[in-house]
Amino acid sequence: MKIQTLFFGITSDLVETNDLEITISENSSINDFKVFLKKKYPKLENINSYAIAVNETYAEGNLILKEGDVVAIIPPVSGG
Amino acid sequence: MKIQTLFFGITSDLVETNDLEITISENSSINDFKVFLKKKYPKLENINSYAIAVNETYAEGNLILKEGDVVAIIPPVSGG
Amino acid sequence: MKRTSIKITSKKLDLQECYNFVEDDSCGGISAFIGTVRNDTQGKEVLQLDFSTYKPMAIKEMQKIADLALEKFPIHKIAIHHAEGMLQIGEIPVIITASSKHRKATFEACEFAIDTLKETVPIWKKEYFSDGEVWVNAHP
Amino acid sequence: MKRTSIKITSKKLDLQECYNFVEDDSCGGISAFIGTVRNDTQGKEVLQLDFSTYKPMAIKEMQKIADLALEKFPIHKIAIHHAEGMLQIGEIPVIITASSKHRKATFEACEFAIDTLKETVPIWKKEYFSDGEVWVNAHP
Repeated sequence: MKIQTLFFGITSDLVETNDLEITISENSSINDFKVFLKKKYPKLENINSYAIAVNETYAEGNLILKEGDVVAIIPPVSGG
Repeated sequence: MKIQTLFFGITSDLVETNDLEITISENSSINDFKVFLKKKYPKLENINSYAIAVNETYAEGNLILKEGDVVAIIPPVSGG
Repeated sequence: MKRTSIKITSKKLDLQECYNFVEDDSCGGISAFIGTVRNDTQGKEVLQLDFSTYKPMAIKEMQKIADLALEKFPIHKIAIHHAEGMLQIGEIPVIITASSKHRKATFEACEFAIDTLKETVPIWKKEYFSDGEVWVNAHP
Repeated sequence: MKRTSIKITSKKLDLQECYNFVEDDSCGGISAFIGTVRNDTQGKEVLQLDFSTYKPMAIKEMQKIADLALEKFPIHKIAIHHAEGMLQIGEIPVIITASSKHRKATFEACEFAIDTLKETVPIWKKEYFSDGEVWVNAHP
């Protein structure tokens, strides 16, 4: 299935894009997605941690993704 | 000796003046002054408490007054 | 450099003026507290408030609060402005602003300043109701 | 009646606008927190800051903070406005205002809102130095 993936802050520099369509197998969890992402973009190892939002809401690692979800890669925020 | 006495807030209503020259004996303390004041203006009993400032600074009851001091009667404040 | 701005005035207080005084390139945050005249007290409708002051002493006490805030908290500057005379509902009796490199101190300084002002500064307000007037806090 | 005002904009933030939104005749106090761009970070001179956002999600998270503040504290209204794009030293990335009948809640609500915003809202800043740029917090 196809997952639209958005990169923000330092992660957009590391992967050199803001927006990407990623194809992963059905019933993948967010944790599966993160493993896949690190394999595809080893540079993401350069940051200590990042959060994931699915459809504009923070999501836990065990959430199962579905076709059409928008996944955002959220490095540590620094607003204010 | 003569003590210029200023009344503020509710106390100026109770004594019906803002400013008064009071003559008391030499070496009077603030506590003496307060006793004198209550005798002269029994209506001051109508408020629970008031502070005294001497020359624009809060003063304790045992402070000895001197000629020319300006004493202010400070009922509970309510600024802000 | 003056690090405190103290004022008692019968003109309208100006939030931007208090902001501009404390603003500085070295600061990352500014907090402000603005007192406003409320339309009721204990369920009773208030029409207006009259603020009277023992002005020279009030200025001194406000200055003490500002100086103490600079000692107690790592703030850069602080402004404390108070109005006198008759104020209508929604008008502003007091503005306090404080600036600092980091935000925590600005909250602490503003809260300390307004709490202390309400305890020590010789300013009195009289509430006007449709059926009379009352000195606030006179009979606590 | 709308009790929250949430905004992300590339225009200058307006303190008076945030004040006016929360001001109400039933309120006796308003607190404000204004973030400002500081000219140094850990002793190094900062030239400017660039704020980028995941805007639709950032708006939602700011709304959550405002709604939670209304639940947690007895405040009447709250405004949370954030800037995006390039800001110069002294300019304002964020303004938060809260109003209440009594002042304590306004301080608590502003402090809660800015603390939470800095933890949860998907906004990122890049610091520009004379010798390069750094994403803030990227390597905590």
